[in-house]
Amino acid sequence: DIKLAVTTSFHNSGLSDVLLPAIKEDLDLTVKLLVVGTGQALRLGQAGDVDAILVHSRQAEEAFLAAGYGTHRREIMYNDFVLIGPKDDPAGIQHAANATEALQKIAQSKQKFVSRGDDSGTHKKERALWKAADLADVSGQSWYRAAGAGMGATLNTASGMNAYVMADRASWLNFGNKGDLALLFAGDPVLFNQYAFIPVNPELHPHVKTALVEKLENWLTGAHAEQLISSYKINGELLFTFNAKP
Amino acid sequence: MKCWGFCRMNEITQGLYEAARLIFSLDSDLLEIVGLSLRVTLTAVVIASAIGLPLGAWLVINRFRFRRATIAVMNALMGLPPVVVGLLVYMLLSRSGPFGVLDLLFTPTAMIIAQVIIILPLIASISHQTIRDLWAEYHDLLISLGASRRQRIMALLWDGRRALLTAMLAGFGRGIGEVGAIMIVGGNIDHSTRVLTTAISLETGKGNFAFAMGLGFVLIGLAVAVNLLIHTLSRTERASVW
Amino acid sequence: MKCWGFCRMNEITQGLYEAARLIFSLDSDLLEIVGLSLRVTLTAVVIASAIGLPLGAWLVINRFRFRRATIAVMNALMGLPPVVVGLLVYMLLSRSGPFGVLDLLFTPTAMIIAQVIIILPLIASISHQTIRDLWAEYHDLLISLGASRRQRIMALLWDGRRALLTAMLAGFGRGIGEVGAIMIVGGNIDHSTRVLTTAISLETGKGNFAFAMGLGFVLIGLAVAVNLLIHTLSRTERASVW
Amino acid sequence: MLQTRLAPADSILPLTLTGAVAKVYGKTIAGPIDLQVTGHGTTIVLGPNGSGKTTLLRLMHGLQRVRKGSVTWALPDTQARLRQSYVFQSPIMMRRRVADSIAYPLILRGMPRKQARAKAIEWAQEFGLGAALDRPAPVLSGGEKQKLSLARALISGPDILFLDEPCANLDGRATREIETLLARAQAGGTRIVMSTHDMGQARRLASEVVFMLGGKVHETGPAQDFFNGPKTPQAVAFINGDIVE
Amino acid sequence: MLQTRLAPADSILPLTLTGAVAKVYGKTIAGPIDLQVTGHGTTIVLGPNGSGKTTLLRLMHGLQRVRKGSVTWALPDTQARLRQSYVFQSPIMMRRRVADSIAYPLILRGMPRKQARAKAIEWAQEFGLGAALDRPAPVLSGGEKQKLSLARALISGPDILFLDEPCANLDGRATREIETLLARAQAGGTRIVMSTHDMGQARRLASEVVFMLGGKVHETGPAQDFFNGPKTPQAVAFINGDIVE
Ligand SMILES: Nc1ncnc2c1ncn2[C@@H]1O[C@H](COP(=O)(O)OP(=O)(O)OP(=O)(O)O)[C@@H](O)[C@H]1O
Ligand SMILES: Nc1ncnc2c1ncn2[C@@H]1O[C@H](COP(=O)(O)OP(=O)(O)OP(=O)(O)O)[C@@H](O)[C@H]1O
Ligand SMILES: [Mg+2]
Ligand SMILES: [Mg+2]
Repeated sequence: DIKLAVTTSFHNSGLSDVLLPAIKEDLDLTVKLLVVGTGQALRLGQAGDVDAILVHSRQAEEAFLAAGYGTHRREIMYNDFVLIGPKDDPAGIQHAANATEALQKIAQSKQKFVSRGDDSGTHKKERALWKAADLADVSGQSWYRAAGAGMGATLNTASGMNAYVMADRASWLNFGNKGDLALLFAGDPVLFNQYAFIPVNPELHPHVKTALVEKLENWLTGAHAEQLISSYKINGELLFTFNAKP
Repeated sequence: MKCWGFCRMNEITQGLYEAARLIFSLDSDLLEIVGLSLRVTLTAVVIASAIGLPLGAWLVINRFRFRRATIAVMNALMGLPPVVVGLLVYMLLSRSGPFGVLDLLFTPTAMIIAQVIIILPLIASISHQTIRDLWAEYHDLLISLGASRRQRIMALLWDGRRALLTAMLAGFGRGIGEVGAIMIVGGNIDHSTRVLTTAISLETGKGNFAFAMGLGFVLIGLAVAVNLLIHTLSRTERASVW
Repeated sequence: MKCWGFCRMNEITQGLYEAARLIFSLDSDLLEIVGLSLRVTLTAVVIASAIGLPLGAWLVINRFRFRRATIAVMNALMGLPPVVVGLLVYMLLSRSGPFGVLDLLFTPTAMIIAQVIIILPLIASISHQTIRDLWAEYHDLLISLGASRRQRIMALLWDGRRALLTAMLAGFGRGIGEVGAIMIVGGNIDHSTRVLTTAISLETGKGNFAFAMGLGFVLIGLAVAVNLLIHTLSRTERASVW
Repeated sequence: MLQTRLAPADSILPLTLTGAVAKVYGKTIAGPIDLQVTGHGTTIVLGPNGSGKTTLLRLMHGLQRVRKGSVTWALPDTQARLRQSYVFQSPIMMRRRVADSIAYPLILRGMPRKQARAKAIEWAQEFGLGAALDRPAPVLSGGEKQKLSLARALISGPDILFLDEPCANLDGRATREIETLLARAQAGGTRIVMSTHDMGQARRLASEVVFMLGGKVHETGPAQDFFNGPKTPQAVAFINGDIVE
Repeated sequence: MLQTRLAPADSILPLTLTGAVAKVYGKTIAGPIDLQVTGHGTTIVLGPNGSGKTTLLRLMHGLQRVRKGSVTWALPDTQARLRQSYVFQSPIMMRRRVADSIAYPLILRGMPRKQARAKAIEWAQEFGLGAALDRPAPVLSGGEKQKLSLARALISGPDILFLDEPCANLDGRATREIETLLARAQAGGTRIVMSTHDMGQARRLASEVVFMLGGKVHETGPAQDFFNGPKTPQAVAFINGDIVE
């Protein structure tokens, strides 16, 4: 068996429940999933406590590789981020032209916005978007609430507050406590969310199971994985787009 | 830089350093978080004690049909998982819940409510045990003097006050270190409902282990300070029963 | 379907239904999770009691310079935040930590270690308090009979066994409901280190409140069952001090 | 002089025991007992160790559950409760100071704390505890504890006072003083029921004797008759300090 | 017949008190006391309530800390410890059954549990507790508790036995029986130091008297001399049951 650290958003999508049994069947390999924050996943990899990681935070991933903690980065699939908010959309982001405009509308109307606030991949993306919208200083605003929690907890908070929130599509679709929230904005290409697989460097940690990791990587980028990922739907919606290069 | 299998230990040292830095710089964010932690937990302990201590005493002096079962359930509720309590309080306080109109969700009040629920069984159980021994000693006398139920409870609580402190301190400990419930009902919102434990949890998720440890040491230091203060004030260790 | 401000209540009802469904279908996943929860916490309670009860007694019968401070610190450690304990154990057991070679991280053993650390101060503090009262009663006799330190501790633990049960049950409660530490050192790995609390936490994150509540009710039911069983076996409520 | 009785109006007496039985886990430890305590005077309960003297007193006072038969007062139980006092064989000391311990029955009966304490101090002095007022009651000497118990029992001015070997730990002088105080209480209208192993004391105080044996009332009657002409051979033997079984 | 002494070889006596003082929170409650307990016989400690009898016994036995002066045995303290016994004024009952309570000192001294229990049962019967063997000790009657304390103290065959008013709650017959047992223990070589308020008992048992007053040894000497010709007016008054201050 091997240990794989993944982020909460990936696990919340429910895709792992489809992939893991298939891996077990095809490779006779038990993958032990450690569901943690992005930062924590990287630290687990750095310490050699897991054999590989699957995260979505490009900059952090590259820093991880640059420091020599991983061997290489292999893109597997992407999904996208979406903007969620109250059904009646008081900020009116539904008809925004792009993500930048949507965020500006939220800021102008001073509607409550709940941020992950935990330095995760999603949070980093969100911060980049605010910056792109010339609103880098939102964190001081009273309507901007930094929850400092995982995706699920943040969604629960947003649902409780009836506030705007940015989430990855998979987590949103799998989320059971929607309350009065609805998906209001999606589709801007800047919202794409790339997942990548990084094996831990065996030179630093000789005990990692490099051979098994390689097997897993090949499977994840292979045909069966593509077929499973490309057909994984919730409520008729496709969650992930497979984009691994063979 | 080669890691000799002890680089984690460095993180603990680093944590101690972080703690010292935070304390000596009197970081205003830290003060805010510490203040809220103390406010929430101390309030919860006071409320839970006001209910739990008399409840514990009441269960001692009254014999009724399902007394034994009640006590077992009370003991069992010491095991209430914080996350479940958090969920329950969340549902009750949520806008679509029965108390939604009060708009208490994501406020310190909600956190206090959740902590009271978590601490209460602990305080009630331990005080029940303590008072039971005292009641065995006082039973004949208090009955003989014709003390009413209320007077019996008052006498037991007053004369057992030193021992009951342990119950309250256990409640304080459970509360100050708790994270599952207040995360859900408080939301860990920066400058509003963030307390030490939720901050530690956040930093852990970020992978900032040293900083998380630092906050942890601050929390432990805080708990030690509160305990020392209370022990000193109440002079518990001065005399054995007195 | 309009929500009348009570739809949250429905989630609680639904949770009860889920709990019933889970139990009566004897869901094999559930059994596995419940089994692991019990195994981890009971083992931790046994270990923590084996250390904490004698420690509590030892602190009662010995007078030394920093006794009062030691007791205050022990009381304070009841407030050890689980997340910090989790981190600490993680750092020690991590591959790059001093005990990395043992490869214990993300195993039930690691979870037991973390729980022992969390439960120990609670058990030691409560038993210390209980034994203190008994010692006040026995002091003269045991000194007079020339009992050695070990014999004194044994006598106090044995004759106070009924009351010490509360300490152990409090430890059990704290352990079975704990999530912060075992999440970090156990990793909440399906079919390997997933216990009830981490499962509840997971479902909560997914917003599956009904299912989370269902698991919560199972956990509470479990705690009630354990407590009732122990109370019955030990016949605590039969006689007041006996 | 100390004023004892608070409400010397109607009395809760007579006290009637009809076939009263005390059991512990199904085992009868005393009874069935038929007995009536009326009017004035002092009833002394005699009998060897384990014969049920304490159990009889506790039955009367309502501390021991009546498992068969009945124990009834002239007034309803709730009223009767506050107008009796009991001095235990092994003194029960509350974890309070001496003055507060003696004041406690008055405070229970609604007297303001300050007034109660003042009266308690007066009583403590009368009972020779003047120097120990601020001492924690549990550290008193054996005899001092007995005195505290007596003061605490008498301060509320009970209609009836039960005493279970109250002078067991007292020195000669204290015993005589207590006997004087008891005589005075009796003169003030307090009925006294007391167990003792001190035959001299029994002879000095008794107006009536109840002789217990094996959990039952073996012989009862006026003190004069009992000491001068006991009817049963066991009573004869007991008075002579002989083996009674 | 019961065999008492376990190791009647060399004795831990004499016991010497030199300027021994007992304090509580800085307040002297007894002393300075100079006294020597030697050889055979029975020392009776007399004195009014609160005069320091219990404190003196506790000082000797090592239960009360010696704050000034010294209390020394002929053998090192660790050896002396296991060869003394003490019967408390208010019996301390362990939360165990009667037989187990009496067996406990033997078990502490390393005797196998079964053998200890067998011996304890024999002793319990001798002390009139045969019917109470399986009763929890805390529910015994006052007198039964005293008997248990005595049996527990004597079963280990001590060199010296301290008794603090051991017959206070006993009936006439039990008192006489205990006195017989004490006399037998003394004949077997056990030194006895005992406080009592029963002057008759004092006269019957004493070979030596220590008369306490205000925390100090006021007068001491052979029993004969003390009872027939007390040297101080306070002792005269005490013997006559008068006020002593
Ligand atoms: N811990 C204490 N604090 C204050 N005073 C104490 C303490 N212990 C004992 N005393 C006092 O010391 C005095 C001597 O007590 P001691 O028990 O030796 O008397 P005693 O001669 O045995 O009396 P009695 O015949 O009543 O048993 C008493 O007045 C008692 O109140
Ligand atoms: N809870 C109990 N369980 C079993 N036996 C009991 C219990 N309480 C009392 N007894 C027994 O009942 C008998 C009567 O007890 P009681 O205390 O009335 O005797 P007493 O006449 O007061 O004796 P003493 O003179 O020794 O005080 C005793 O043999 C005692 O052991
Ligand atoms: Mg009695
Ligand atoms: Mg004394």
